[in-house]
Amino acid sequence: MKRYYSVLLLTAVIVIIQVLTLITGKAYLLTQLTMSAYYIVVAVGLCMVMGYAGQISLGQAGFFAIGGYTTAFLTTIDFSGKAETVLYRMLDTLGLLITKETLYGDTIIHMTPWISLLAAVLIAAVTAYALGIPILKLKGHYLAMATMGFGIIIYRIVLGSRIFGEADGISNVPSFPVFPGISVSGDFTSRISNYYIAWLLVILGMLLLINLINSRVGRALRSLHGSEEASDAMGVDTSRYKVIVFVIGAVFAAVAGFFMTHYNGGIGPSEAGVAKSVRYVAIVAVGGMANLWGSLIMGLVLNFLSLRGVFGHFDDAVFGIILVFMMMFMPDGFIHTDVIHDIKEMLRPLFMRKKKLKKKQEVSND
Amino acid sequence: MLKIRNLESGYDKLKVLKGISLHVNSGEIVTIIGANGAGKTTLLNTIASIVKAADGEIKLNGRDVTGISPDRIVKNGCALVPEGRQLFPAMTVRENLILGAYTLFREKGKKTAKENIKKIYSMFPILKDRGSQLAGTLSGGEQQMVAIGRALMTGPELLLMDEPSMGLAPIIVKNIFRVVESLRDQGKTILIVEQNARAVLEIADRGYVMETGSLVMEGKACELLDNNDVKRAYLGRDYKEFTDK
Amino acid sequence: MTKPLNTFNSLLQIQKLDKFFGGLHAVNSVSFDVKPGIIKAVIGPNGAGKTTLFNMIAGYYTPGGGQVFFKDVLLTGMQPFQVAGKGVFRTFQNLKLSHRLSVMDNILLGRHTRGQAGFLAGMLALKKSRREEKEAEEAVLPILEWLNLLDLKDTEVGNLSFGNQRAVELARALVSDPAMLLLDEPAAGLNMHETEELSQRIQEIRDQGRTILLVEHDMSLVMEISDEIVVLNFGQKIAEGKPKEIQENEEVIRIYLGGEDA
Amino acid sequence: MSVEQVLQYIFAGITVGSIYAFVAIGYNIIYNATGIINFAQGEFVMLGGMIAYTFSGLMPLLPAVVLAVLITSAVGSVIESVFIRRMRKTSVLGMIVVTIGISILLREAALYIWDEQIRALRFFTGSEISSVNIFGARISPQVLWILGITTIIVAGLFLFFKFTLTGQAMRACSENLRAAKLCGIRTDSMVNLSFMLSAGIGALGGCVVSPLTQTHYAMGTDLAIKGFIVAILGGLGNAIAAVAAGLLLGLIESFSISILPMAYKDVISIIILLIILVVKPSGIFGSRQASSMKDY
Amino acid sequence: KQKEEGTVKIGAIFAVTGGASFLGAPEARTVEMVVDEINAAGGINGKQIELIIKDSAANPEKAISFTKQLIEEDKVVAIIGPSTSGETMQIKDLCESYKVPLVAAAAAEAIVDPVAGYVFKTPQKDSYVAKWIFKTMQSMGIKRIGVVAANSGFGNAGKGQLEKYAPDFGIEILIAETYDRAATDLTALLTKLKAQNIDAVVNWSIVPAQSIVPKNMKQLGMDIPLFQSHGFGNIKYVEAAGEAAEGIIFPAGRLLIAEKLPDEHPQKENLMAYKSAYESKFGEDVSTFGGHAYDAIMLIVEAIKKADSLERTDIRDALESISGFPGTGGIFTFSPSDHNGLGMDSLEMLTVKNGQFDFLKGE
Ligand SMILES: Nc1ncnc2c1ncn2[C@@H]1O[C@H](COP(=O)(O)OP(=O)(O)OP(=O)(O)O)[C@@H](O)[C@H]1O
Ligand SMILES: Nc1ncnc2c1ncn2[C@@H]1O[C@H](COP(=O)(O)OP(=O)(O)OP(=O)(O)O)[C@@H](O)[C@H]1O
Ligand SMILES: [Mg+2]
Ligand SMILES: [Mg+2]
Repeated sequence: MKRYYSVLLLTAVIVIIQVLTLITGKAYLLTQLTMSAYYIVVAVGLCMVMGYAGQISLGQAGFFAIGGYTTAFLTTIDFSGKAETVLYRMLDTLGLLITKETLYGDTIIHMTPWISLLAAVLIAAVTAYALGIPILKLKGHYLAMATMGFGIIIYRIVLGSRIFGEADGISNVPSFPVFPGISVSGDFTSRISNYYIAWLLVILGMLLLINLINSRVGRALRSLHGSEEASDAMGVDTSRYKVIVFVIGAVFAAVAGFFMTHYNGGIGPSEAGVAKSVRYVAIVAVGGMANLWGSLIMGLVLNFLSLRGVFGHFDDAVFGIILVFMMMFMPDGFIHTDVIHDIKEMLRPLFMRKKKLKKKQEVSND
Repeated sequence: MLKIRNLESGYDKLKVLKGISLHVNSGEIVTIIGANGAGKTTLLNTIASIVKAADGEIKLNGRDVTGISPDRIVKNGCALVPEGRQLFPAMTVRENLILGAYTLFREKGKKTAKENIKKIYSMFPILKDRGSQLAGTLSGGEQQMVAIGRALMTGPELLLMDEPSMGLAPIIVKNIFRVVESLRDQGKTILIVEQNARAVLEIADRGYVMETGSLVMEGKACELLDNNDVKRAYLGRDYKEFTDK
Repeated sequence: MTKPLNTFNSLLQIQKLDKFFGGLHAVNSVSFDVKPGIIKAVIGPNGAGKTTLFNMIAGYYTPGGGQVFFKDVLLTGMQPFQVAGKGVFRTFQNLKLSHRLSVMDNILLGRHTRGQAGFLAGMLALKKSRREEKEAEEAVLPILEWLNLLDLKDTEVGNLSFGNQRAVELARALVSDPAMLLLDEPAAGLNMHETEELSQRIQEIRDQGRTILLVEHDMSLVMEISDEIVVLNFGQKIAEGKPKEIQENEEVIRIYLGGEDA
Repeated sequence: MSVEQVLQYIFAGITVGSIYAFVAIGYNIIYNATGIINFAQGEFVMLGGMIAYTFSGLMPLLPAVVLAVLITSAVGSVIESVFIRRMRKTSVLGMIVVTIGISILLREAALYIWDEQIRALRFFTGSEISSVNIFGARISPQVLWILGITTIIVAGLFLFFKFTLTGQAMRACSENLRAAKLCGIRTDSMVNLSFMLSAGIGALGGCVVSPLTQTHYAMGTDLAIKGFIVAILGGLGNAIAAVAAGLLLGLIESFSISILPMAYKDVISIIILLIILVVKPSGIFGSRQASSMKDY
Repeated sequence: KQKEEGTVKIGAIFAVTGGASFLGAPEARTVEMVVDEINAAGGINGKQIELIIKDSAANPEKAISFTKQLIEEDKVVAIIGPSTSGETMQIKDLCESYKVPLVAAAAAEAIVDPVAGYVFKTPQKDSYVAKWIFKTMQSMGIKRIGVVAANSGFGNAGKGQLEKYAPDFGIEILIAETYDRAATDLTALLTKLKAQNIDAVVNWSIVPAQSIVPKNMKQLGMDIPLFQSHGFGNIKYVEAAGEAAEGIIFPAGRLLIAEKLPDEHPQKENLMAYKSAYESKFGEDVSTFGGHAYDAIMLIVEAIKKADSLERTDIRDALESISGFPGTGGIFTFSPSDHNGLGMDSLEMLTVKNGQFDFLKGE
């Protein structure tokens, strides 16, 4: 049970923040908090891959893009005027089509995002699996290169294909009705519900990962990080485990991409770029590598500030500074449990000196 | 040759050496024995300046060398055969040895270094055959020989050896102890840490016993061999009992 | 702990194993059997091919020829984890531990093959997964105690001394209740006192009914505890027999043991 | 395709290929000394071009280039002693992250020093419109400069790492820093030297390619990625192989353009890379044995 | 608080850094400069302008976040930008549903087609540029051409327009290719073009390729004419291409040749004012991109003045009724069906002569 306390705390904090923003009239902050939550989902998934299983992935944005672009592409196909096609009739009888009126008075018919959610998860999982089997045999720089290569391929395909909108990306992505009456969309009126949807996703993800880490499989993964040969010798099917973790990370990213795309109503190639993948890696690294909570908190802080444009023209520069600074001075991350110990250690000389002084005084008094 | 006073050192939060004082005279073989985790490796590493000394003083040939960089320790004629061998795994045996002679090359030129390599090869003939094999693919014992050879290539006056017999066949162990003795006969000084306490005490002049970061006993090697405490804690039985019969 | 059934005439059969590294014939048509419930030692000069032999048994190297059977099942061609799944566990000459993990976690890893809970069960914290965890922890404690590691169980392994790391490795190999242990130089780096302790322990392990294949250079250990010895030289088996016989074998003395203070 | 065209594609491939090779050589030098892949390598190329451009307004080309190389070397040295030296204990992953961070910082610094405009150094010989005719195919004289300088550098490095003690000592540092110290090698200065060398070579590359490709504050990222691909393709740690791999990649790209839309050029080259990585992770020219000894 | 009531809040989203900084940086500088000038001169109807610039670095997701922030949090009356078409398309619906006037500095036609009530744009339509190029080709007797374009929103849109209108002018596109916008060497691509029997090349991109294409063409000995898009509108690019820039033909707004316009031209005064102010303030040459931002802010200011209200709907209505407003891109006349407001005559065909821009018709 103890391991869930922190999740309960997180839930409480989420609710408190929402209430506070409402009271202070700053509900608009929820927009960026919602967007950050989706990026956090990518980060914690990557944290599992990198921090726990020790496999670097510089291609995580590629999976995010797979999720986002799959749904953007599928849900922006307009079926109006295509009532004769087999696909239309099939979808229609299954009740999977949604009719919507655009801002400009046109009527469009598109398929429900539930289909594209399924597609996004499947495509991401299958891609990760097929890619993971060969490339996860690689290590270190080689693996970094291979995953980055995958990311670049996705980026290039998105950028070079007309169906994905080339450099413009895809806009006008419809909202995603999750529950009756509640849908994922960037609409002003559904801001609060979207905030909760996003963070629910984070909590769900955290629960799954925390459980995983504390299980038999989780330990095998952690030890794999230390010594693959040893894990092998203890009967861990290391190659299979690595691939599965990679798939989990990919699915997390794709789901996040899916939700973010509906929330934003569109997606552009910048979401697939190497720079984004680097950011995810950076967040995990700065969060302390094998530290889900670190990834969560750093993901929240950095994305929230960045999305609000707090760093201005220095967005990248600030990121660079944080990266370098953290890796140099706190390679175990900001939220490492030893921080408290370190602070104590730092303060100790102060007390010591006082004690010594006292002793000296006592001596001189004698 | 080597004089240590009140040495303290350790890692981050852990203090391992708690005030060590010892000395090694020129031309002596001195050994340190002690249980696992007593801090023997830490001591040798601190002398070689791989681990930074927190307090105390190390003097080499009367010169204070506390806290100077490891390369200058080597230049001052002190070389370490590290625990766990620490080779350059993706370089050939020959390259490993040549790098051992790095300072020699720099100071005395190619010729001395070449001669040294020959000496090493005659000491461990198998290395000559393996000369162009990558060091990482050698068997454990072969690697240990390279490690010793590489340290000798620096042409040290004082040789620090950390468990040189670890993982070696008995015949090689004997050979190595013989090498150690002959090195002393050539005028070198040796400080050696060994688990094979009986064997090392047989060739050593003096010995120290280390327990959890402090030296608890000091004496002539033969005295230690006869000491009951030492016998019980470190000597055990010797396999000679088996071969003798 | 349950005893493995001793119904096999020989537990492990090694048949004509070969291994080449480039031009080097590191293991040259080596065959021998290991009977269940004994300690068998493999000795030989440095570079004789002992570790290579282990690596072939445990699935790390694919043999250039020959086969290994365990309980009449062919091991050759299996991945290391599959070999472990069959109940053959090993330790390493140069320790292989997860330095950032605690002693407890490292040792629990040894129980891996005993569990079934997979990713899904783990992520959803199904009852099966939690029960297995609990069982594993309970099973590990006696072994920790036996190896005097109880106090260190939450320490990061990287901070242990070499000797303690060896103990952790042994514990890790033991907790899965293996039928067979391959120990590669377990006494390297231990002093004589500790070596004696180790020899006690290895014998106790054998007395629990496990079979042990051992590579070791410490003759006091080997001669004392092994039931049978195989000697390798330049990749070839040159002798096999009881310790007594081996000690008296002149060739072994010449190439390995060394004569009397020659 | 006519012979003339084939030749023209070959020249095009060689041109881009040698640019990639320049970056990859820089990677290899630092890799050889530290085992680190320095993702800021592309920024050294950018700095070289920018600094040389700035000075070329004040003085003839040669001293401007020399100054650019020296200043960039100094930057490399500072980066090593301020950042990298304090980091050495961490993992491959940590190093990747830090050098990416440094590359971001260098890029941003360049943006604030030189703004976002593109700049081009003067042609070393001839001008924008001169071209040399070789069997009917044409090539800019600057490409000949690039090739010449690449050749000289590669030859120099080969001799350096293979035959000089300093070169070997540098390699030793990457394999086992502690052991290198025990051999009496001043590891700090070796590592520092490697950063200076690779920054300087990167800067020189930045100068020779600038007349053709132009220099822009953000050019480093793409170069870094391509250079990384080439370094791995050739087998990490091997400068000559890097040049061969660079030319190979350049040629693959150039001929792929002749058949397929250029938009997918990177997709093709990366798929080839992935295949090579999976089939032979040590790179086309790398020794499998050596790479298995490295702890990745 | 008091001061806030007396100010006019205008938001701006530009790609000041990142891949499209060639656009965003001069745009941001221009808008800042203009706002300072207006404020120094007493503001709009006595109210000071409070300008909030956000740097999106050409990321659509940031543009979306910033748009919401500017609208809900900063409560701006209008937004200028973004710099790229992709970003603009992603926030078009957002501005429309929030009813906030957006004057974009990006080129794509889709921004104003279909017309969204609140969305305007200042750059000339790509189709005009394409048509100008083809018209000129017709007069030069060019029939078969090759098209290369950068793989950016700008390049893709341009390529689309060229492909769409070529048949109307009887011109055949034998080959059309896109390249990476950061490409550093294009000889391989141009070799592919050279193998075709073409009379001219059109390159549609922004830097750095605009200078690389002419250089590489010369290097390959291709002596056919090179046409570029209006993206070539910065003398810096001519400098970067050096001697290879001579003779490049491209359509552009009149900003680049403001000095050479006759004094009575209605745009001349504004053009010269902007140009001299910008060049003296920042020590660099103006570009047409900065001009688009200049037009955007000036149009909004004009609309606010005209509406004499800070209500977003009033400002929109005023914008839509602007007519005959001389900007740097041309003379703007908006209508409910035309939110670009510029005609074919907003462009001139230019060429490079002796390292300077000049009218093409002068030859
Ligand atoms: N790198 C390190 N970081 C932290 N603690 C360490 C490190 N290396 C060793 N220690 C600790 O320092 C103590 C002394 O270790 P050291 O290796 O010096 O012992 P030793 O006497 O050489 O033992 P052994 O015989 O096992 O080699 C041990 O408690 C060990 O856990
Ligand atoms: N991966 C490899 N590549 C090339 N040669 C190898 C490789 N592994 C081992 N060898 C060689 O094979 C021979 C046998 O090595 P092995 O490690 O099996 O010896 P060993 O009997 O375990 O010796 P030790 O007792 O010293 O550990 C040695 O000569 C070694 O150099
Ligand atoms: Mg030790
Ligand atoms: Mg061995």
